[in-house]
Amino acid sequence: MTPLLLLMFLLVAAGGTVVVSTQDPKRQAVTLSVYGVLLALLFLLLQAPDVALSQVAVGTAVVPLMVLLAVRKVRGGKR
Amino acid sequence: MSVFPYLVAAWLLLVGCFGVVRSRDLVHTVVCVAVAQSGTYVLLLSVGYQKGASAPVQGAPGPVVDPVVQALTLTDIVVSATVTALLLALVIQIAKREDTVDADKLDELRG
Amino acid sequence: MDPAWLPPLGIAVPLLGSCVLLAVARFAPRVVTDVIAIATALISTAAMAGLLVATTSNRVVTWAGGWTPTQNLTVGIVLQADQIGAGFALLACVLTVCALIYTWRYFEDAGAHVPVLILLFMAGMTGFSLTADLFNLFVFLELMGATAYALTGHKIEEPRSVQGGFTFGVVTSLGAYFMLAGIGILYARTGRLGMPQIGSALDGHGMDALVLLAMVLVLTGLLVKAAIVPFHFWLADAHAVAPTPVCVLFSGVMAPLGIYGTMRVTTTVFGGVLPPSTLHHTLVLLGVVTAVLGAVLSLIQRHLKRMLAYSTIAHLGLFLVGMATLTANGVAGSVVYVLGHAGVKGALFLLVGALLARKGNVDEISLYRQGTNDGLTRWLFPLAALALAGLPPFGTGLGKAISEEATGSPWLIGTFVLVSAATGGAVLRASLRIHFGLGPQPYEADRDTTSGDDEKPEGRFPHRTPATMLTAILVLLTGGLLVGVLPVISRIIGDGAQRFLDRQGFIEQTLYSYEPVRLAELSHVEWNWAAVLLGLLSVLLAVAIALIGVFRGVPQWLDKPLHVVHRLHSGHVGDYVAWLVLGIAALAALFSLS
Amino acid sequence: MTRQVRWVVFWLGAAGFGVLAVLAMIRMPGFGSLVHPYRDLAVPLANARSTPNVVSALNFDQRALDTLIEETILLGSVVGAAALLRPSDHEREHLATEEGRTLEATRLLGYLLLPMTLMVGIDVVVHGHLTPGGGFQGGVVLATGVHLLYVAGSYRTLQKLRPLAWYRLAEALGAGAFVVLGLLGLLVAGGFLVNFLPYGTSGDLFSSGTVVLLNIAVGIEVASGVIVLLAQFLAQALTVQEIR
Repeated sequence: MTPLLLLMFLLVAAGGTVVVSTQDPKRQAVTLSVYGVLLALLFLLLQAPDVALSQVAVGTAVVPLMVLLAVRKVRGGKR
Repeated sequence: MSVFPYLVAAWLLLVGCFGVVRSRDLVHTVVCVAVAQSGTYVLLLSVGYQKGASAPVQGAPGPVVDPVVQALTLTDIVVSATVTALLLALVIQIAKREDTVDADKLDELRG
Repeated sequence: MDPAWLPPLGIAVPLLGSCVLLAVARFAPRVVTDVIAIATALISTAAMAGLLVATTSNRVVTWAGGWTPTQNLTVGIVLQADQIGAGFALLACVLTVCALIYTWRYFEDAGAHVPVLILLFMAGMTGFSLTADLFNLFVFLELMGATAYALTGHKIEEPRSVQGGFTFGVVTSLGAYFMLAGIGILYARTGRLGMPQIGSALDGHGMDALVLLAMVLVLTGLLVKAAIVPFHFWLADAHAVAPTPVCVLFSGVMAPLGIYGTMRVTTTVFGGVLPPSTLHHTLVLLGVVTAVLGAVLSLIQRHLKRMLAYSTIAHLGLFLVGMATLTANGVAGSVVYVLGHAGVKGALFLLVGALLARKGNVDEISLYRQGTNDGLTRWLFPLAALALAGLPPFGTGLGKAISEEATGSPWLIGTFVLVSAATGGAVLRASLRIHFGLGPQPYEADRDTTSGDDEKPEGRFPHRTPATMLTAILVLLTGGLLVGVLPVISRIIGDGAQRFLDRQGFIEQTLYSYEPVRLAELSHVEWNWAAVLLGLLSVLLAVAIALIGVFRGVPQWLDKPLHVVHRLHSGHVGDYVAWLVLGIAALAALFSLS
Repeated sequence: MTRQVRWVVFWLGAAGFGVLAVLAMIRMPGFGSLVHPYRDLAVPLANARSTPNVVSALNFDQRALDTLIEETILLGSVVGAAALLRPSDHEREHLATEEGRTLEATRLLGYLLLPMTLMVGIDVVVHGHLTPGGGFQGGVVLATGVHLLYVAGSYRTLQKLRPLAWYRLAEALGAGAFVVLGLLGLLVAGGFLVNFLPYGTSGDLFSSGTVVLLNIAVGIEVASGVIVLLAQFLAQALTVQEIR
């Protein structure tokens, strides 16, 4: 395993942990988005450009956007 | 060292479950479920990796990595996004009905 | 027509039907969308009935995309139908037709959301019954899951409904992801995805920690669907809140499909590396615990739909015990039981739905003496309750008796009798109070459990039960009766059970297109005196339990232990996921110890 | 259950799972191994059908049934989310005031990016059988592109340029087209989802048989599906309000 791959795996493991331990969902949307980028980079290194493209489109754009909109609605309801 | 990627995958699955168990906010719960699922992406793609092989596209010279797991992961990603959307939709409705998204304060269903 | 066309049609027809529905929903009046939905379900039913007939002579093997293997190697996905698989697919279609008839002009629903979701759900169930590819199985599982969460939470006005849907979604999704991880590990070991391919590849390797982990993970996903302890928590929360016709599908076929998947995978994929005695002991233990816990919880409910849901958990445990005998008789008995149970339990859910539509309440205590003026339903309710306990000649009674005989152990027979009596007794108790006003006015002491008071009525029919609802109830109850009465059904299932367990034939026919050897031993799936007597014993016990419940109530000394059981079922998604993780570890421990 | 009990249950399970996972994973084939039997079957078959992107060959030809069901899951989820997020009896849609002001530069950037994103999306869809990407990835890019309007202009502009009924129709038609192509395979070539069209020359736009058509069908379905899905969430966050 190349050092670069090793580093990427470590970053992904750490990234997932950070997303889980971010308590505030609004900030979690941001960490989730960053985590999505990390995953996409790992997939590129693993020679999976198709998957990386999907991950960028879904994991860093659509899903975090939905999370943000949900947080906005949920918080708005609590006021 | 060659088991490390698989352990990362197992870690992500477990840490996602940990997050769900600890969560005090249902939106947070949904994101943790998504993190758990990302463990399966890492597992699948690691299984299909081959040292020195290139991406399975465009008649690449030499060996290519396993395209099957990539096809499976693509499906997996779609499933993840759709499940996340449905769960978030449910959370929005829970927030409207109950004025809280803290699982500890929801006790409509018990016994 | 080549029977190999039928399995893909069972999947494609509902998909096409739901696309048409979605496209026309904007312009077409309500009647048109209802007709399209029912017609689609009927066409699928016909296709699956044809498939069942075709499987009586042989397995039907279809390679999607035309990728028939050459020298047992292929890249394609295989669909394989035997009598049991085709039977489950047919059951899913028939119940869908009943659910759609029941919902005739029932939901106020502009976009035809509900019929579309129900049709997609049906496609997921038929595909799940017919596929013999492990990843494809996961995909169908997710299709069933995604549509089911949405259907569960459909009554967005009700806090319980959306909560039940959410818990259901989180727990079954996580279960499915663990299953996918297991599939990934199997792929790493064998480089295959089809069940026959993985099965024959594993035979050479033997069992080790890696295969054990893969097996436990794959089974986790399936056992969560099957609501086996400790993966059962979500079921009551989801069933209690889903729209009534959807409950019919959940209880009647979706949860039993989890058992079917468990058996399909353990026998074909792991049949060569897993000693049958290990599998037998583990599954019997899981089944008995599930059955007993489900029966106890069913007895202590006052919310009628939750009562029925816990009774489903109890029956799922019994189905698993029957299957775990790994004999043709046991499997046949379980499948007959599943079919009879689908009819009877479906009818009971719809009867509760009719109560809800008229009184706006599903609480046993609040409804005391409220149903004394009901017409036909007043008599159908206790009849269905007795059928649930195993009244001959209902299919439940026949299936229970054959399973009991197959286990051959007095302890297990006792479990079957007591558990079925308890679930039937619980429902009968409710009916005696509601429809016949027996016993003293029940008092409100129990604060541990959810009451059925705050449910919103589904549809508005205060005066009488509409004919469509009554039709669906009668069709289901008659179906449950016919399963026990028509010898042709039990004969097909008996033959199918042998083929279901014939692993060698399954692999040879799918991969090498060998003609199967005609199996000699025929299972005896029919009524005999012992079966009738055991059925009557369960019914008597059920009546006794119901009468004790009505006149005496729960004894004081049970309060404390029941309180603990209640508190375990907390409705908290974190609790359920903690149990899920513990369940994985426990499953692995059970398999490696026995 | 109290939090304490919950944690005991979880940690017991996690410890068991962890031990088993470590014991099992050391028996996995090493990372980067050379043995991939399924790949060795799939790659030559993909090349024989003029599909250089083997992942697309797997998704739309060899294991097309998986993708059909995957797209059905998407369809079901969009319908499900629409059902769950419908305005209830006590709610109505109401857009109060325009939210803040967008900077002119942002607005310009959005309008410039929009056509580019749409071009990229279409490109990714139609070349799915040749280059990385395909119907799903391109569809999501297209859907995201349309939402640049929200960044650039306003929610009102987005609403005007986003006739949701049409997207719902397009979604149903895209999903239906996949099924119909599969059924045509059954009628023409005797098998569901058979790739029954001529494979053409590798590298051409119109090659690889039905793969390119299925990619386009999925592209239409995903793009409209994701637009409808995001529209539900946007509506909830911005316009749906309880009547007090």
